[in-house]
Amino acid sequence: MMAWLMAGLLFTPLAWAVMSLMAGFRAGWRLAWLGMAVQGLVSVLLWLAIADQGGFYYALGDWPAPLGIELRVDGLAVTFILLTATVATACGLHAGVYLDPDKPWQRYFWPLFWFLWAGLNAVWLGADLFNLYVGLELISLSAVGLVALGGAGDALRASLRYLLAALVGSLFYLLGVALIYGQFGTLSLGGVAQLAEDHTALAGAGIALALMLAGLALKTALFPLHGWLPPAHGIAPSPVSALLSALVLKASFYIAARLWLALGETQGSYGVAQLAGALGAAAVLWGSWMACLQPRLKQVVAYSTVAQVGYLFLLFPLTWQVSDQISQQAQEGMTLQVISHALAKAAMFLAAGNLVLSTGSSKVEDLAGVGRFLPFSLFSFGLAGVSLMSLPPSGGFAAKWLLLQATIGSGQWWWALVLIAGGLLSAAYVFRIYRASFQEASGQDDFHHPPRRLEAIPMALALLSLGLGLAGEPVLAIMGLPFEEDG
Amino acid sequence: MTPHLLYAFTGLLLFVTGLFGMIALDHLLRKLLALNLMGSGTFLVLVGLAQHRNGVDPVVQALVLTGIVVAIAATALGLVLIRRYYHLSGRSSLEPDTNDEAGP
Amino acid sequence: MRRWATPSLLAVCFALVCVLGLGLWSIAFDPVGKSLPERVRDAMGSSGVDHPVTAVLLNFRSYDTLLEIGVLVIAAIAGISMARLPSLEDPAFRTHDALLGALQRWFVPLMWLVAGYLVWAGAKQPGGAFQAGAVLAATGVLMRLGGMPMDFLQPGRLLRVGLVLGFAVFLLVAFVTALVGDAFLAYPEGMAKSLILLIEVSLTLSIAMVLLSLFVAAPVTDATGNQEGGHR
Amino acid sequence: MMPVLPFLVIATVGLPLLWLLTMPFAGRWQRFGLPILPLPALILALASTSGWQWSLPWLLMDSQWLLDDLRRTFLTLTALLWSTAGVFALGYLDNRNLNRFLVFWCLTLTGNLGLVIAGDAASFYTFFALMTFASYGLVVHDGTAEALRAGRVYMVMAVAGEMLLLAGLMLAAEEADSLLLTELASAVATAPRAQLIIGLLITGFGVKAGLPLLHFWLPLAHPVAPTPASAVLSGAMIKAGLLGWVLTLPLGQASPGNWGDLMVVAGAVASLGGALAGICQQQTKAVLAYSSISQMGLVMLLVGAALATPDRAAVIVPVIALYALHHGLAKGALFLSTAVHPPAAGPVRWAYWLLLALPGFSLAGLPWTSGALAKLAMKEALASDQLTMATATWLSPMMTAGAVATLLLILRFLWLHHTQAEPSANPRWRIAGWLLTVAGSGLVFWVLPWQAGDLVEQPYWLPKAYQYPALLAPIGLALTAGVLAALLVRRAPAVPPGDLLALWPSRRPFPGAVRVQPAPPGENLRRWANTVSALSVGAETHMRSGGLLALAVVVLLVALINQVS
Amino acid sequence: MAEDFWLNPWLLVMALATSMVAALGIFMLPEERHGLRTTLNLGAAALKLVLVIVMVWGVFQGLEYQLSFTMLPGIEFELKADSLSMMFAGLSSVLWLLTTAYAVGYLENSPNRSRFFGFFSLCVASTTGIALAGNLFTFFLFYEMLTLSTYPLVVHRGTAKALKAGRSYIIYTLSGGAVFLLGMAWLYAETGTLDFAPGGVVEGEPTPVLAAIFVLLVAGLGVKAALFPLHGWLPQAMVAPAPVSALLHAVAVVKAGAFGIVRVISDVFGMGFANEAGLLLPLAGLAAFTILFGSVRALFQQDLKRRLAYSTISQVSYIILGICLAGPLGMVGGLVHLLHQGIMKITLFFCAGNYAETLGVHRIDELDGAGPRMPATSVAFTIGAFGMIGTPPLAGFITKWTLGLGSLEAELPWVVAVLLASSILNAAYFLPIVHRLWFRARSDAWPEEVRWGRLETLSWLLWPPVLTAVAVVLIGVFAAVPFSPLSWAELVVNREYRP
Repeated sequence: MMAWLMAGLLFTPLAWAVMSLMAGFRAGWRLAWLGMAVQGLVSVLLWLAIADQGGFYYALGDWPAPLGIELRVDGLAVTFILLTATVATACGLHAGVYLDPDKPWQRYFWPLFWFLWAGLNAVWLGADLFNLYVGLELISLSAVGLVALGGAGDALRASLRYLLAALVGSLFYLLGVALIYGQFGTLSLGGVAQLAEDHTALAGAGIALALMLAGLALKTALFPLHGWLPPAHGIAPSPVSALLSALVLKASFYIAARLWLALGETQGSYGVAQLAGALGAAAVLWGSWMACLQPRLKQVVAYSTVAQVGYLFLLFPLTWQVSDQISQQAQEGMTLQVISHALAKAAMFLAAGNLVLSTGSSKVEDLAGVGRFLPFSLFSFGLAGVSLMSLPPSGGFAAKWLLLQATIGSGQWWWALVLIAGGLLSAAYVFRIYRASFQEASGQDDFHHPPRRLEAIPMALALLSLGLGLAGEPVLAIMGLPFEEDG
Repeated sequence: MTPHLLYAFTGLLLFVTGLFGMIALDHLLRKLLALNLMGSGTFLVLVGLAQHRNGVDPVVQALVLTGIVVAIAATALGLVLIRRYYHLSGRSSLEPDTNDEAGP
Repeated sequence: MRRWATPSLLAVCFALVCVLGLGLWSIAFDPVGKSLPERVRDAMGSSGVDHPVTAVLLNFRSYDTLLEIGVLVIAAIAGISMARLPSLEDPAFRTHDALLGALQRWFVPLMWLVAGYLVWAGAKQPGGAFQAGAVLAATGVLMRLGGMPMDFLQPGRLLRVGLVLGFAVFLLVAFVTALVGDAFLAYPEGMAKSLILLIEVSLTLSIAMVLLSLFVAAPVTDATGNQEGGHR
Repeated sequence: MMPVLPFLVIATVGLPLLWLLTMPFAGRWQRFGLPILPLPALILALASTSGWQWSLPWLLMDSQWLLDDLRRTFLTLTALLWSTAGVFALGYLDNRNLNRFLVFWCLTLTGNLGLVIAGDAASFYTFFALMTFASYGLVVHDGTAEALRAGRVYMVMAVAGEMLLLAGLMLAAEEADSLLLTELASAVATAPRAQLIIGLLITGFGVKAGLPLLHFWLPLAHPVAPTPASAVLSGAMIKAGLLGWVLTLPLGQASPGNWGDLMVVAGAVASLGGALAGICQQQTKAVLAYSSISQMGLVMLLVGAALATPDRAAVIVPVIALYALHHGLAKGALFLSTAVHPPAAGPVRWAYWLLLALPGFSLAGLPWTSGALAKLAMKEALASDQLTMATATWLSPMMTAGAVATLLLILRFLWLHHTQAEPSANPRWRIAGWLLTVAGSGLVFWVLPWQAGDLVEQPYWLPKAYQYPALLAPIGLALTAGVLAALLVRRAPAVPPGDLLALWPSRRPFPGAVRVQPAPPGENLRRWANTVSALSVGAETHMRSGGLLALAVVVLLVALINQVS
Repeated sequence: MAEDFWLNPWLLVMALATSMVAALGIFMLPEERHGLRTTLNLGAAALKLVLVIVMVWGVFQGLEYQLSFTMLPGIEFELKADSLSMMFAGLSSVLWLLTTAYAVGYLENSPNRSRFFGFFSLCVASTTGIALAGNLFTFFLFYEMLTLSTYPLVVHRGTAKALKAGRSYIIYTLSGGAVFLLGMAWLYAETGTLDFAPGGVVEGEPTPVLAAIFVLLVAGLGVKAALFPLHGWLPQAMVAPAPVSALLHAVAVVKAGAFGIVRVISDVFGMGFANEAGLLLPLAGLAAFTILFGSVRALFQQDLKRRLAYSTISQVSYIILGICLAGPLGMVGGLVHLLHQGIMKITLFFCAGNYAETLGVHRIDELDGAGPRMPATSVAFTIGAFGMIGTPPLAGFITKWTLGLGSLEAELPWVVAVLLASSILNAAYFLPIVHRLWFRARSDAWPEEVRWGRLETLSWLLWPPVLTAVAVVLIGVFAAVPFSPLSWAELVVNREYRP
């Protein structure tokens, strides 16, 4: 059973990438339905299986680490896999209607989409440092391809910027991997962690860790390395923006977090932890502030991503040499933040796409009057905003709550202020959109009405992110499952 | 100090040189070359350091092979994008672009 | 402001070199843990090939390779998504140089041969699918520059099949082995060599196709923006 | 309790309210309810035996209504005066804002009747407030500028009074841990804050009762109100304050402080000062209003004495009631008479002036009238040998002086009326109302023999021979003074109604109409915000181009920090 | 069986769901389906009222409804109906019905009704949630939901002024929410529980940390309750349509804050603890200052609704003041004002809305002679105004009396002075209005008069204020009757204070 599930999980996206390359856009979409169904089913079954039996290592080619590549299939990984399935399916469904099927380049959307999915799965499961690098590149290149697909000057510039940043980030990471391999003689994350525990404070390992974290921070668009993100996320078609913001960013962060949890305790330091937290805090403030200044709707959402990603980096100070319970809280908070931000941001981008489609303008100020016309999309936008603002009962709130608890518990109260201020600032930009759309002064009345399905998808995602807080307990319970060390 | 280690240090130097190019140069093609320089430097460090430690190491060699393919793919994609960008906008660098991305 | 940019950048880079160098130095003289090549040597017997690099590439770490080919395919897809059909017919590429024509007639079969040898040699000596594919692609470039009509490079079905052939075969092998055997990409006992060969050959073709198509892809379509909402 | 009693009690306060509800349907017949509305109360006062209590635990905060001798007198006065004034009103009102007048009339009536039978602080205060606020509608009914000003002054002082009163009641209720007025009064005497409470209560009720310095509204409001309203204002409602004093002050108990003496002094000031100001008035009703102040001053002597001498309280309180009854009806009759035009000629004319003067002279203590009885009873009650207070010896001369002042005011009133009133025909209802009131003033005390207690010998209405000088001397004095004044003083000095209030500088007692310009918007803040926005957008652009440099710096930083720490 | 029926905890969910489902249904309905929307809305409101009445009866019998599930490790979502919850829930359900009816009339022929009524119901759902919240966390959940669902109502008109008001509203309330969250998180870290329990859950010695938490919590709630330095949003928010203002001031936002403070003081910290820690007296001082400040500011307002808004600032602090007296009687006074102020203020806002809608009158100096033109409305207004002043026998008097006695009981006689001063100020700004209504003659035409046939205004608009005005009289006159606000407040205090 498990063999089938794993095979299906790894095989489906890649196989669908191949198949849909053979088909046109419309056929690819029909194909995608099946693929998404299969992938969704597999993800759910795997999730249930893990919930039932606990995690395990899956040795590819039957070669166990450190010789071969192992996949680490634990609660956290399958949760993210399920998250990916959810968000990607939503974006795929949205894209199928949203994108213009008559443009010749759109046929390449589906292969890139599936490759992206495959790359994400590879990263969630990866436990081999080099394999993670390849997974990251798979993601980066397909994401760049998606942004550039059929694009004109601006889109190309954005995607070039994105590509360069992603590659530099990957190379930094790879250099770190090289140093790690030189230091520990193995690429398996578990093996490295084991060795690091026995040999604390290795200077070289510390530098390697710094290189890897910095590279990943660039890929995650941590302030001040976020310059590439807003153009790329703002200019891509909405379903692509949704994918990028919701999932792609999280992949590099996920690796960084795993590295930190494995090596940070022994090779990191208080200063590094605080620096990461400080940059995260700066990202929260700066991103939100910039979001308040953006004239374009999707840029607002993109900068909101910069801000939200900042929260994630609070994980670093909150897990460094604190009690297990606090570390646990911080990790849980981080996980919930990843999930809820993924759902909410996808919903937000998709809803923003609908609004843009409807008004025919990407400017915030042109939203005037749309509140009367497109209340449903606006409502989805708002619900997603609730999660970003970390208001209850959203997942964002649950995350913030756990982070707050960890903050207070570890005595680092200054992060609490950031958490609070960030929530308020995000309210500022969300309500800026609302304010614009409630404006009645505008004379514009010609709105294009998007199909119902386009409106339903962001709503579903937004509701999910909102409901996540209510279901936080079971989700966290699976993530916290004891890991079965059999690999 | 084995020759391998020398390779590794050379790689390091190459990497930073590439980084310098990435930052200092404006022309996109040069940036791409600088990127490749960084990649090569990284591969040198990877092989040099590992072989300094293990002697001949097929694992890193294989890794570098994989890395090269990835780098080629990325470079190719970058080239395609740069060509298209140049074709459509007539420009070969990313700067200045304040007016249309960040917005007023 | 601008005046200080380069010197300060240089300073930063210098500092970076120093720091990284220090790290490298400390690593070089204080390695911990066991070394991996020994394990490779131990496992060579059941790898199905004789050359350790190939064994690592296509057996021990074949998942990396699978994904790496995926990356390549992505690049190709992105490339051809920007290609314009008539560019292949661009008369600027047609050459009527007799010397070049003669060279081509000599070189092309030779390079095919070299490519085939590289694939074959990959099992024992340095070489393999990528090298062979590169040579094949170079052949293609030569032919292209020589003005040979290569209609399969039109972004049609044939091209796409060619692009993904190797990847598809690799993936299929991986999947089937997962279903009948122990794990994804775990070659059944005794079939390793033949499967690897199959993969190598098809990969060679696809890699060549990818590189060639990237070379050919001339992104000169008159794109109309996919940017949402225009510029009101 | 009689079986019909609850119905009667409910009708007392309920009938006017019920009447209000018929307003949308009754049309122009509505007004004929005016004389009828107080009748249940009158029946209650005259027919029921004293001493019943009725607990109403569901009402407000556990209410109790009751009727004792004191209240009965007040109830008689109130119901009778309101009824006759109602008759008068039938002949007085025109159709302008009639409905509004009726509404406020009914509400005020309810309050005035209800407060008499209320036995607990909450319902007492409720009715008191109802009366206070509703009578504003009567005061400003005419809508003239003077009426509005009077209304404003009235409202300000009434609200202030209500608050003082509320504070006093609240403190008292807290001390007593009960809302029953009887317990309130006894608790006040022993309370630690007794001084404060007594002060609050005296001033709180004092607003209504015309305590000096709290009286300003009276000469303003009483004249401008429609005449029947003036009558009830000056006759009945002013007594509500008095009743409040009697009910809430610890009259039977020893209480700290010299509040009794203070009351006496205040009474003296009111009595003489009111007269002085009143004589200088140019309007009949203003004169009468000051007369009311003056008269209430006399009553304050009684209250003060009762407060200072607990032993005599049981004797004095019935006298207070008697005096209230006497004054209320007489003053009501006088007020009504201001709007009764003198007949052109003939014997009717003589009868008119006789009937006009009679209540006035009654106020001054003319024998065979209620005034004589009240004066005599008062004299007995305030006999100085019975009192143990500092001002005891001054009381008797004070009373005499008060009587003189009273009659002087009446003379001034008659003089003004004589000069101002033009002979004309009167509506029949008006005549009837007036006559009924005069009759009530002259006759009712005959049939209310229970009030004077043992102070005055039977028959009450007939003074003993030795008492005549005491009664007649002030009258004579006043007449002499009046005649002298008429002869000597060519033009009386004019004091504006509301006397000291004329010194008030502003025309606007309420700041409600003051308009404040909003502060200028934070222009600097806006500019600042714009600058910051522009700067941050610029910074963002630089960050975008220098992102990789930042990366290098970050790596360096991380590595260095890692090594250092 | 019968017992089980009464005790069914799903009643809680149903009470919440009636308005929530109504909101969703209304959002789904097309704009043109006015009749169906009205039916749905009123039906839901009536159903909710019935449910609440059932629960009130159950709680009166001593039952306690409870429902909870775990949301996060250690954090429960808990709904609970105790006597205090039912107080607030009852208020909100009664006034929802009336306000909905009123809004139907008020928004006749105006756009965006679907959105309006949807959020309106959502707002009420949040209020119910706040009432029924069984712990601080659940409270916070609905508290924030309230913030969000009210915003579209405030900016409903979409004018620049409305948007500005909305912005200031959202800045204030969200900041308040954030501060509250901080306090709550700290509280949880400190005590490990967020439950409500009679007598409080905080134990041990008063510490500066606990005091800081208290300050944070109260500051967060004080924004909605419009405590003095945090009141700035309220007067601006009066640009909203009259039913919204009515709901905002009477039931939803302002009351939520006050109710929260009651909860925090009595069920989290415990009145005894808070008092011993010296936390209540400063708060009482602040509330007293707010009372006077609001009243003074109200004096200077010329816009009717603005004056009412400042009046709310003043009046709501009565509730807080009552709780801070730290005695049973004071608490009764505070709690009873929660209901009384709601009913009185909603009457006033209804009437203000009627003047605006029927006569086009917004400013106080335009009101001359409105009494004879709209007698029923003006009577209702007059009753409401006198109630606010605290004239007996109206509802406001009961409050003031109880509060006064409570403050004397707590040996804080200065509070009485504050109460009286506030009453005087109330009189000073309400009586001129009443005077204009009834005693000034109209010389010119109304700004924008609309004729609605036989009645003085549309009957949807007429009946709600009339009913609430009657209620103001009745709950004052019959304050001692069981189930009256006063009796219920006493019940609450008996159960809370002497558990």
